[in-house]
Formats: sequence, structure tokens, C-alpha cells
Amino acid sequence: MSFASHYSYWVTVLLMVAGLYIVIARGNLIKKLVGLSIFQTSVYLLYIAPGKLIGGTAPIVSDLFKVYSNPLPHVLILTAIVVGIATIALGLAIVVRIREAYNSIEEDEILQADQGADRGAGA
Amino acid sequence: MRREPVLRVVGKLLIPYTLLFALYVQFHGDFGPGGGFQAGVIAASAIIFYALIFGLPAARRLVPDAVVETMGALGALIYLGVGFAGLALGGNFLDYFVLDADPVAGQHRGIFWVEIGVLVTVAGVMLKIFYMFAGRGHGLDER
Amino acid sequence: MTFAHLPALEVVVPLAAAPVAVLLRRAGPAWAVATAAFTFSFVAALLLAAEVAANGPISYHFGSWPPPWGIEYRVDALSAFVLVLVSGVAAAVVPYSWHSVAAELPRDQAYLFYAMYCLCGAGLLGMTVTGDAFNLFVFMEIASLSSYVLIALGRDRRALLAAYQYLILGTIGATFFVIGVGLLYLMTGTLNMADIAARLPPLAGSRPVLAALAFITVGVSLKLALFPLHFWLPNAYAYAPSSATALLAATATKVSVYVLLRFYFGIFGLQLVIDSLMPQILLVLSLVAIASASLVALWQSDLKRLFAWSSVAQIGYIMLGVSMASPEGLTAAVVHLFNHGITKGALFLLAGGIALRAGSTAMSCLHGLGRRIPLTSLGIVIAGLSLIGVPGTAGFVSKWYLVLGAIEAGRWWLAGFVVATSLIAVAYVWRFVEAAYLDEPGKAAPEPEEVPRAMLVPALAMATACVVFGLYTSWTVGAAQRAAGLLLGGSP
Amino acid sequence: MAATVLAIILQRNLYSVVVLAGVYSFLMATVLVALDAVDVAMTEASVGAGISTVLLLGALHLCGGEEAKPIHRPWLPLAVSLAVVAALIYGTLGLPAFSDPQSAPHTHVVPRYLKQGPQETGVPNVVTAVLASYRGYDTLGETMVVFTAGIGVIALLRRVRRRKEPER
Repeated sequence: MSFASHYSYWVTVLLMVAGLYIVIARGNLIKKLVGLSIFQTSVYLLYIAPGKLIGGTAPIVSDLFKVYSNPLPHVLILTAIVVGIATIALGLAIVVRIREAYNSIEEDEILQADQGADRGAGA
Repeated sequence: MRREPVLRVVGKLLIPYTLLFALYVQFHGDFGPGGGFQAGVIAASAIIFYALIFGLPAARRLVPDAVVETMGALGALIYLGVGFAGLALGGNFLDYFVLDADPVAGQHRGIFWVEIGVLVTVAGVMLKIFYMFAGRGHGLDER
Repeated sequence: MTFAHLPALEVVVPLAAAPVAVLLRRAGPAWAVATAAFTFSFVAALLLAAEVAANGPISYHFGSWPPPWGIEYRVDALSAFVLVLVSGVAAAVVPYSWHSVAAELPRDQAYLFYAMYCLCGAGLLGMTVTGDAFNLFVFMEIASLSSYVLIALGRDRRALLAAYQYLILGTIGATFFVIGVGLLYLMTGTLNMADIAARLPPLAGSRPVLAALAFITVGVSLKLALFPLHFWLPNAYAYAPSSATALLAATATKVSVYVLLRFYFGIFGLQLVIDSLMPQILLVLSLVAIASASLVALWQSDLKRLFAWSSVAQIGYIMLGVSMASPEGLTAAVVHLFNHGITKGALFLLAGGIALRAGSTAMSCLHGLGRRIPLTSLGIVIAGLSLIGVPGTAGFVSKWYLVLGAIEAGRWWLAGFVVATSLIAVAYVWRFVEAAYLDEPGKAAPEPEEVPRAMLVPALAMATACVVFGLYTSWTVGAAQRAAGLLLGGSP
Repeated sequence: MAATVLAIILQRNLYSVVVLAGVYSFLMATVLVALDAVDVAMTEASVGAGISTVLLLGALHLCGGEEAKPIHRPWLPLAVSLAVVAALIYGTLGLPAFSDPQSAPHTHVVPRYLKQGPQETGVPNVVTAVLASYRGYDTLGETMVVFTAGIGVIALLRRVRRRKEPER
């Protein structure tokens, strides 16, 4: 078990955590979504990097090649990308509506606005 | 942006080729990289390109909202239809073997139609999402 | 001929109903399609449950590719049981939606609501019946994306924020789940659940497998709103449209529990789960969940929020059963999953009726409702009794097994805890009774009339079911015991 | 790529964030090509750098582009993130080494796709064969996900003729 043999995993981990950090730490709703998409993207590497074989080629079978990289993770990640864009699109749609309803896309301001409304309603 | 002659000309030249490229990606997916999803995205981006150059209303005239929305549903139904066809011909759901007398040809046919379904849905939905976002800002909406 | 294809049709028919509903572009036909689809699903689920009980698990191969190469659907005692719950609730909520959606949503959005509803139900059914780990993720996303939309369609602007928070947390949860599945794939080279389970024993205890267990636990816990990860739930349930709340509260978290059960006992296996200390962690978390959420529920000023917090507590009870990892504990978990599903479904349906008639579910609007809309109020009381776990109701049966499991494990304090926290439930249900029956109606309040029959009948049917399954326990408990035996017996 | 991500964390102007995210996607696509995942790379380039950038810019246009200063202290998120790092590194240490042809993913299930896939389906691109046939049901699910998102966006953003709740 050498450093090089697991390098690809660690890159994945770094990206993943950076994305996760953005999602949790940032209050801006759109930036959270960008972080979310980075978080999801990093998973692609986790799946695909181990599927690569050195000396292998893309899994399009022909007589010229003998070694192919693993096609199954590619299929799964294609699906994951689609799910990712679907989520982002939906998230953005909700953000746009939030912006119209609250006139802000900062989480803290929105929560304050709600608390104000609650107090107003309670009084 | 509508006054930019260069953009208009280049756009007019490029958009048909983008659509053609989408079709190539679609039908070459068996042999090279590509498939329904990628083709759908490319086709949608061709129209988005058009909308950026000629304005959203022009794009909406070219590909109206109702068509786009129908495409989204229709593609899903095509895919499901292939599944049900497998059922109707005595196989399992999404069984392509039974779609033709020759199982391999049946597989080919199944994959072909399934990819068409994906193409139609993806192109429709991506375009629709773009319309919704773009239309929201300009105070325009369908109809 | 079609009988053999029921496992696929069960899911695919509601799935196909969604695009059809969109193409119809009218609320009425869309509603009819949704009703037909879920009625079909419900019947199919019943047939499947009967078939499984008689002849054992059914395996269905999509595209006739044998697993692990193709995707497999697998119906066994546990998944058939959950299928009946999900499709039953979905079929009961659709007729109810007609009035409720018409009142809460703009007319030209109604058909989109039904399309989303179909997708959400189909996604949940697909999660339940699939035998493929990645396919589970895909259907989890169908269900999640549609439920974000269903929540965001609520009238209050806070519904949007609730949906956004749910979207962020739900996506993180799903991504964690995918990481876990990815680790499993890298270790075993397969995605079929039964195949993973078969190939896992030699690898058990290796680091990636333990990490996979952790990631899947965290991911699914986000979805099922286990204690520290529950923040999205109360707002989401409180501000979503009534019928969406009823569907989600009765089924979505339950299916997540099912997924956790399936992964824990179907894939990782009992021994590994016990070695990983997960039961202890879950035990602590569920105890905190029950106690804190019940107390928070007491202070809510809105009926829907009250019920939502009580859901967090009830999920705690289910997880408590899971954490025992014993036959009684799992039986309790599975029975409570079902019973709480119908109980909460009934409560949210009835609360939706109140929202329609009184204009709000704030506690201050409920004064004197017991006389104004007697049937609805009576239904809430009945379902509330089941929530507490009064003998003769469904809630009692599950708590009985929970207490039994605790005593079996020699943990008397746990049994006492379950009984004690049920007393908190008495207190919060009493708040409704007090408001609805004992308080005088406010003068300015409008005169609400009884809820429309199309809403009342499904809601009361579910409330009645709480009593029926409290008195005739043989079917639910029998199925749950079979399911628990199956889970503890090793491979799925 | 890591530098891009760091820049995204630090950058407060959302327009730059979006552009950087696009750059990130292109870099990701390049890495994917290097890893032989051409189909995935093509999708990532068109989706990540294309569609999602367009959508993000569109949304920014509607929402305005400056991010406020973070009010929270970053310790809790940092702690959560570090916990995830720890769990993942712990987990990945036991994984098969990079490019190990004997590891389970290369020896189980996949060989059939590679050896018999082209004969069984008549399609030489194995990714397409698996996508559309062996795991065709997943792809159906994927199509439904796209459809769900589309309908969801319509439901959320269609202008409603009914008056808005006067919510203040």
C-alpha cells in the first residue's frame, strides 16, 4: 500500500470535503448549490478512478485493443451526473422563488425575516 | 445583442450544424462515445444558443413551450413504451430480446428506441428549464 | 400472464401515470389517472403479499438479464409488507387530494401536482421493491426530487425554505448513500444486494466495509430524519400542501427505515452491525429523539407542526426497535413502521381537513371545532389515541412489542422509558382535545362546516384502520414477525 | 482542480464562483478522459460546464451576485468536514490499489459485459450497451429523474395568475 496507489482516492476526498464545507458553512443559497454540485462531482472520481487500468482503453470494443477500463462505473456515473443536474436545476428554481418571496438569498436574513413574521403574527 | 451582425450570421451558420452534431452523437453512440443524453443536451444547447442571439421570444416562436413540455413527457413515455412492448410480446419489462425475431436485432431495436426516448425527454426538459429561468427575468411567460 | 409481471407493474404503472398526467394538462383527468394507477398498485401489492406469503420471495429480472448483470426486483415478506403500506396510503390520499389540492393550489398547477405525486409514490415503491443498490439510489432521487417540489408547492413562503433545506440535506444524504454503495462496489464488484451480501462475509470488518456502513447509515438517517439530522422535517411537513404532507409523513420516512433495515440486516449482516457499535449509537440517538422531540411537540402552536415533531419522536421508537437487533425489537420496528404510517397518515389528512375549513391549523383556530366538525375531530382523537398507544389501537401493538423486546433484553429501564414518553404523547394529544372540545369557539371565527365527503372518507378510513389493526393484529404482526425472521436469518 | 475549488470557497462574487465552477467541470472532464471514461467526460463537459453554468448564471441574473460575509464561525462545518475526511481516508485505505486488474470490480460482473456484451447486444460501445440494455431500468429511472426535474421547475416557476399571498 503505497502513497501513489491511493492518491486518486485522496484527491476525491479533498474535493468532496471542500464541497461539503461550502454547503455547510456558507449562508448564500446559490453558493451552497455550487458546493453541493462539487460534492457530487467528487463522487464521480471515487467511482471511476478505480475502474481505470493502466494500458487500458475506453470500453469500446474493437479488435485493436485487449484491455479495457471498467465500463460499469461509467454507466453509474452518467446516471449520477443526470441526477446532479436535475437536483441543481430544481434547487435553483426554489432559490429563485425564495428570492421573490423574501428578496434575499442569504440564509440568515431569511431566517430573521421569518422570525420577524412569526412574532408579528403572534402579537 | 440583436444588432450584432457577426453573431447573427455565425449563429445561423452554426446552429444547424450543432443540431446535426447532436444527431451524430445520438446515432453514433453505439460505436463511439455518446448517446441519448448527450445528444439531448447538445440539441437543447443549440436552441439556447439561438435564444441568446435572437432573443427569447424568437426561440419560443421557433420551439413553443407547449411542444417542449410535451416532449418531456413524450420521451418518458417512449421509454416506458419500449418496456411495455417487451411485456406485450411475452418477455419481461424492458425485454429487448423479444422485439425482433433475431434477439440481437431485437436488442439493437430496443436500444435505439430507448435512446430516442432519452433524447426527446432530455432535450425537452433542458430547454424548458432554460425557458422558465430566462422567461422569469424578462417578465415574459408562456402565452 | 400479467400476474408474473406484477413486481414491475407495481412500480411502472404509477411511473407511467406521471407523463400521461402531464400530457393531459387538466386537473380532472390527471387526478383520474393518478387514482387509477395507485388503486392498481394497491391491488397489485396485496396480490404480491399473498403470493409471497404462500410461495416465498419473488425475483423479477428487468430486460431478462439475470442478476447480477441486470437489475433485479425482489419481493419478500418485508418488502411486500412495506409495498402494501406505501401503495395503500398513496391510493387513499389521491381521492382526498381532489378537494384539498383545488383549495390549496392554483388551478393550472394541479395537474403538475398529480404528476409529482405519481412520481413520488412510484419512487417510494421502487425503493422498496428493488434488489439493486444503485437502482435504489435512482428511485430514491425520483422520490426525493418530487417531494421537494411537493413541499415547495405549499402556500406559505416558508414552504420554499423548508423545501430548500430538505433539498440540501436530502442531496447530501443521497450522496453519502452513493459513497457507501461505491465503497461496497469497489470491494465486491457488484451492485446486486443479494450478491453483495453473498460476497461480503470474507471482507467483513475490513475498513471500506465499515466506512460504507457508516456512510450509508448517515445518508439514510438524513432521509429518515433521525435525531440530530431531523431539522428539515418539521418545517417541511408543516408547510407542504396537506395531501403531500400526508403522503410523505406516512410513507417517505418509513421507506427510508426500510432501506436501513435492508442494508443492515440484508447486506451487512447482523454480526457486522453489532460489531460496529451501530446499535448502541442508534439506541442513544433514538432515546434522545423520542424525549426531545416529544417535549418540543408539546410547545408547538400549530397542529401540523405538533404532529411533525411527534413524527420525529415516533421515528425514534422505530429506530429503538431497530437498535435492539432482536426478533422482538425488529418485529416492533416493522409493525410500528406500518402502524405509525397509517396513524400519521390519518392525522395529517384530518389536519388538512381542518386547514380547509378553519383556514389554518394554528392551535388558536381550533377552539370549539369538536362541535363544528365532529367527524374530523373524532377521527383525530381516534388516531391520536393510536399515537399514544392506548390498548385497542394500532399504536399499542407496536409499543407492546417494543416493551417486550426491552424486557427480553433485560432492560427494564428501557421499557419504563417507552411507557413514560408515551405519557408525553398523552399530553400533546390532549392539547388538541382541550382546544377542540373544551374551549369555547371564538366569536369572530367563521362557521366551518364538515369537511367534504371525498376528503373525509379516506381520512376516516385510515383512522378506522388504526383501530382495526389494533384489534386484529394477526396480519400485521404475523407479517412483521416473518420479516424480522427473514432479516435476522441472514441473506435477503 | 484543487486550486479552483479553493478559489470557489474564497471567492465571494457569485459570478466568478459560477465561472470557476465551469472551469472545474472542464478540468474534471479532462481528468475523466485520462481515466478512459469518454462518455462520462462528454456528459460532464456538456452538463457541468454547459447547462449548469447557463442555469446558474440565469439564476444569478434573477437573484443578484454578491455574497454576504459569512456570519457563522466556520468551526462546526470544518469539524464536520474533517470528520468526513477521517472516515473516508479510513475507508479508502483498505480499498484495492489504483489500476489493480485483480480487484473485485474488474473480476466480477464486468467481464461478461466486456466479453459478451458486443455479441449479446450488437453494440460495441459497452457503456451504451450496459446503459441501455443490461441496466436499462436504471436509465429509465434516470429519464424519469430528468422528467421530474423538468416538471418540478415548471410547477415552481410558472407564473401563477392567482394573486400572491400578502405575506408580511
